[in-house]
Amino acid sequence: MITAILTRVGYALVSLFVITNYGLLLIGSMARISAKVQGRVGQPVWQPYLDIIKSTAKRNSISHGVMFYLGPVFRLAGGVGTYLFIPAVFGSALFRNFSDSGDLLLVMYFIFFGQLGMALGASEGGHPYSAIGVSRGLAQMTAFEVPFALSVIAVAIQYKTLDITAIVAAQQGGFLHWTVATNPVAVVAALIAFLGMSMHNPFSVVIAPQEIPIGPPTEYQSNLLGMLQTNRAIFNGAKLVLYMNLFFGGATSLPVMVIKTFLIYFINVFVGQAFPRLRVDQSIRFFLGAPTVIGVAGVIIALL
Amino acid sequence: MKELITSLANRYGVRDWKDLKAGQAACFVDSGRLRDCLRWLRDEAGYAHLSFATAIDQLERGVFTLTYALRNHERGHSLLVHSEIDRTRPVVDSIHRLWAQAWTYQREMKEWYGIDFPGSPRVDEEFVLEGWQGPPMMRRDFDSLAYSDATYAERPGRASSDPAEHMKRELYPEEQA
Amino acid sequence: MSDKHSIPGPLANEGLPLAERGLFCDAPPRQYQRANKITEAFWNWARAQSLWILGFGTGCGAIELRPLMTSRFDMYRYGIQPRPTPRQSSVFVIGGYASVKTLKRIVRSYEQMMGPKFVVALGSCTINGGMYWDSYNTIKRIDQYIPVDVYIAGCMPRPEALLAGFQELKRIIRAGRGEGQNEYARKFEWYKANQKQVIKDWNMPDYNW
Amino acid sequence: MSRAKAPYIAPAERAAPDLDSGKYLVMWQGPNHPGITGNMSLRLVIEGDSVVDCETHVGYLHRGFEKLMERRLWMQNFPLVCRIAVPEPDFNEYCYAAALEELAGIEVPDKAVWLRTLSLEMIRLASFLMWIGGQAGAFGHGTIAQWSVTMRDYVLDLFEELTGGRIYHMYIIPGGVRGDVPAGFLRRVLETMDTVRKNLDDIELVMFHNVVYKMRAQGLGYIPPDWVDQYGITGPNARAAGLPRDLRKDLGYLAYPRLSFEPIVGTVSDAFERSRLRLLEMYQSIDLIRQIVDMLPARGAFRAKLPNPLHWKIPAGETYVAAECTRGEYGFYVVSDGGDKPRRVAVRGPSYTHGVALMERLARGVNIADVAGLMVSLHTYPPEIER
Repeated sequence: MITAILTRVGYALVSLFVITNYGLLLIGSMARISAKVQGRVGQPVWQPYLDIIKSTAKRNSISHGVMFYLGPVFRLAGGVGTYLFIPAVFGSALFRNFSDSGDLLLVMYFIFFGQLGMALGASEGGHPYSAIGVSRGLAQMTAFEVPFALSVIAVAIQYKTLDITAIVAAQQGGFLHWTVATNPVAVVAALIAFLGMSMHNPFSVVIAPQEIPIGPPTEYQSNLLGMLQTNRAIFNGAKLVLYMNLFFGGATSLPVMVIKTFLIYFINVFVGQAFPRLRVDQSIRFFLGAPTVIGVAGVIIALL
Repeated sequence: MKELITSLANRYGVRDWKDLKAGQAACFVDSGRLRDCLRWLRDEAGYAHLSFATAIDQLERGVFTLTYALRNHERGHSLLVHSEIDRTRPVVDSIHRLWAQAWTYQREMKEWYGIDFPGSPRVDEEFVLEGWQGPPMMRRDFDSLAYSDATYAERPGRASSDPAEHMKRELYPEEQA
Repeated sequence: MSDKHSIPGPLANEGLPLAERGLFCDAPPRQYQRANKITEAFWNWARAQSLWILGFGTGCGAIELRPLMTSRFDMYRYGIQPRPTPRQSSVFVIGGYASVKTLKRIVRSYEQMMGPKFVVALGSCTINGGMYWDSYNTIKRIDQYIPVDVYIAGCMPRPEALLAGFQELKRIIRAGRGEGQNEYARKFEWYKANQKQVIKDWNMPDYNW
Repeated sequence: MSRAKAPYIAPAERAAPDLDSGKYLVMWQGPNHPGITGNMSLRLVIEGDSVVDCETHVGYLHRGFEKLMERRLWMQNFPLVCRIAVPEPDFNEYCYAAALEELAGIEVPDKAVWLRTLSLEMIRLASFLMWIGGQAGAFGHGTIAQWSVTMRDYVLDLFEELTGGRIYHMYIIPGGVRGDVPAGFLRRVLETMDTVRKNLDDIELVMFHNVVYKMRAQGLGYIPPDWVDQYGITGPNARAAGLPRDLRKDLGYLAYPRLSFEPIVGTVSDAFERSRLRLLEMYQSIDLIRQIVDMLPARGAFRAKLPNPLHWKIPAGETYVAAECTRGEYGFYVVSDGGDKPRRVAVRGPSYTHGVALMERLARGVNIADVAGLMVSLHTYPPEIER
């Protein structure tokens, strides 16, 4: 029993380590791809590692109270929690994490948990930009949650389960079994929500440097910033894996996962480079408009 | 143009009309009638655009010369309206109600020359300086170099030779003799 | 401040109104010990490879930062990128002459940056006043007010010169000589006196953490 | 867009918010802020997400040019003037040189006139290219900024070849220009213009047909036509409101009367229209540069003989020389008392009116996210506000 538990924990840690590195490299390579669009060479792929080491190596840091510390901790907990309850690779003992306990609802809870924790911590920073960023972030989050939740409901109805492993299992056996083939409408809604979730343009007003530099993390520095950067990698990885599992048939091996998540993330970068950003009221109006309608259509299709 | 000169002279005692170049003229008006004159120029004569307003310190004569540059876009003509005020009692009528940007020029003149424009918005606020304690620095009796030398630390080793002297030495040696 | 070491006498914060003095920290900066040799070398390497510039265009030198950031010169290649908040940036680029009004913000932003922090000063006017040697509103040498690691001469320095300057800064950091923060703490009173001599209306805390 | 059809007119009176009521937040935008042009700051009083009151604070770049110029010889001022407006130094040089020539009665050779026109048009293009990057960047579109600033760099390369300097050219000196065109320079100008033009087509496609950009910029910062005289608005900001005021046409200075172009006029002066107009002006600049290259005289003197600058005394007099820079009317008012130093040099920068009085008015009622975009859409450069 003990050995089994320890093995599971060990596997999960390995899996977490892999996804962290993958996330960091993904961020690095996407920065490089954006640079290519802009006609630049771009930063080295390993630049995110250097940034994190640099942030951690800062000699002093300031605090604004206990909540200020807890913000990044909550954020990291949200990212790790999201990842740990999703099977990264279907059918792999090493990368299944704790997916057999917990379901889609728990994962969704973790996605939003991090945001809320960050909101509490950042508001404690006392900087007006942080507070404005937080309020914008939460407002935008509630907005993109609607199409995302609708598409998740559609998936749940379609496969009649909330268990992610079961959802992945139901999509096995070729491209035509993937949700993207069986219910493309719901996937479209989910992908639009994904743009908002990953805060790329045009939904990047929360962290927009030109307007409120740079939103919630304005006051975060040193090791706290390092923690946020690490979480960004994990959280990105977790969201990508979740999307892959729900809509793109999951992955049966690590290379397949890498390819699929890379392509999903690429949509973000592709859109992000081609658009300016919307104001927060505009993005809320956007999410509650067409994507919500598409999401509802997805649910209806799933019901039929 | 003739009518304009005569009506300005008759109405506001405008004198010293001088054509500076094609499309530009200068004239002089007493400071007491300045605002009315500018209003008339704006409303009746078509000089609706205020290019800038500034002051010139005539230290030797003890006056400030105010200059308001107006432009008539229809006629393609600009007019520099001058006025003089006493250097010891520099107070002029504010024109912030005539042009919506005029208060910034007045604020600048207040800070740079110490000319007061009663009623002009935020005229007593600092404009470009902060914590300035010296006299208004655009007055000609304020010595910028002396202030700078007294206030700001200098890097040793900088030879501050006067460029004019340097040029004289290097470029025009024949004039040394 | 989060450190628990002994702190020299509290600052007076005389520029602040009495009611606001309690809102600000009265601890002066302190010097930081270096880690052991190998760790410090590794950290310095990482610090040199990830230079985050504070996005504060203090003077006309800022105009050459735009080409530097964009695709012609692309400083991201060297791990240099702009950062909008002083809390997260490690390099302060003084873009040329500093008027007294800007110097106040420079001091404040510099003190808010987390150490180790480095200062790159551009242009002749930061070195000795340059073109504005007789101006009543610009300081003549920036290193009287904050410690400077690298000067880049020129009016204005070209982007290539900036890149060379950043490479020099990297060498300095890797060699462990980028100790501006400790320098500032060590000579804090001297710097403060210089600053207060120039900034006549000192209405901010003596040390902005 | 409903906002474009019934534009929002900012209230004339300043609100007097009760800051102690807890309803408002005072927020400084700048000077340490990436969303501000140059080094200046806005003190915003915000309620919720919209600006109730805005105060522009300038002076961070004040070097006291006008004082320094009174301390220097006429000729010594020449390297100083170009530093007044950093992205567009040539207009300072031209206005100063032209004022001196007028006062001293110096004839400028024809070739110098053409070269001056070339240099002014090229810097207009460069400055607009930098601006469009800033405008796109203020709305979060970094890609455009990356492209356009690079294009500006290619134009700066031309300047480097012509004048030896990238940013400060010190090319237009009193009496003419400092040097002739290098061999093969005109061919390279045309090649660069082709490159820039191609890139502008891309920018137009990505930026001006972009629905998000339209959503952000349309209806933002509307300037009614009757404000133009009231606020002293000039340049593209005024032309976008429908007034065909272009000093290149109106004053007919340099070689502009011999070039064929028409002022570009818009309809509704909001941020979108202004940016579209500036894009068209960039095309116009490219066209003008091509015309100039065609008509540039091959031979001739490029500089008139000047008196010894050490003893150069300019007869007493005054003049106001204006030119149409990218932002509007740029002028030098030069007064001489007959000595070897100016009595007074006053610089009229268009940003002065746009960036302070107009900005404060337009910012009222604007969403805080739009303040940066609004600021950029007025095209202000702080160094020429405070000098």
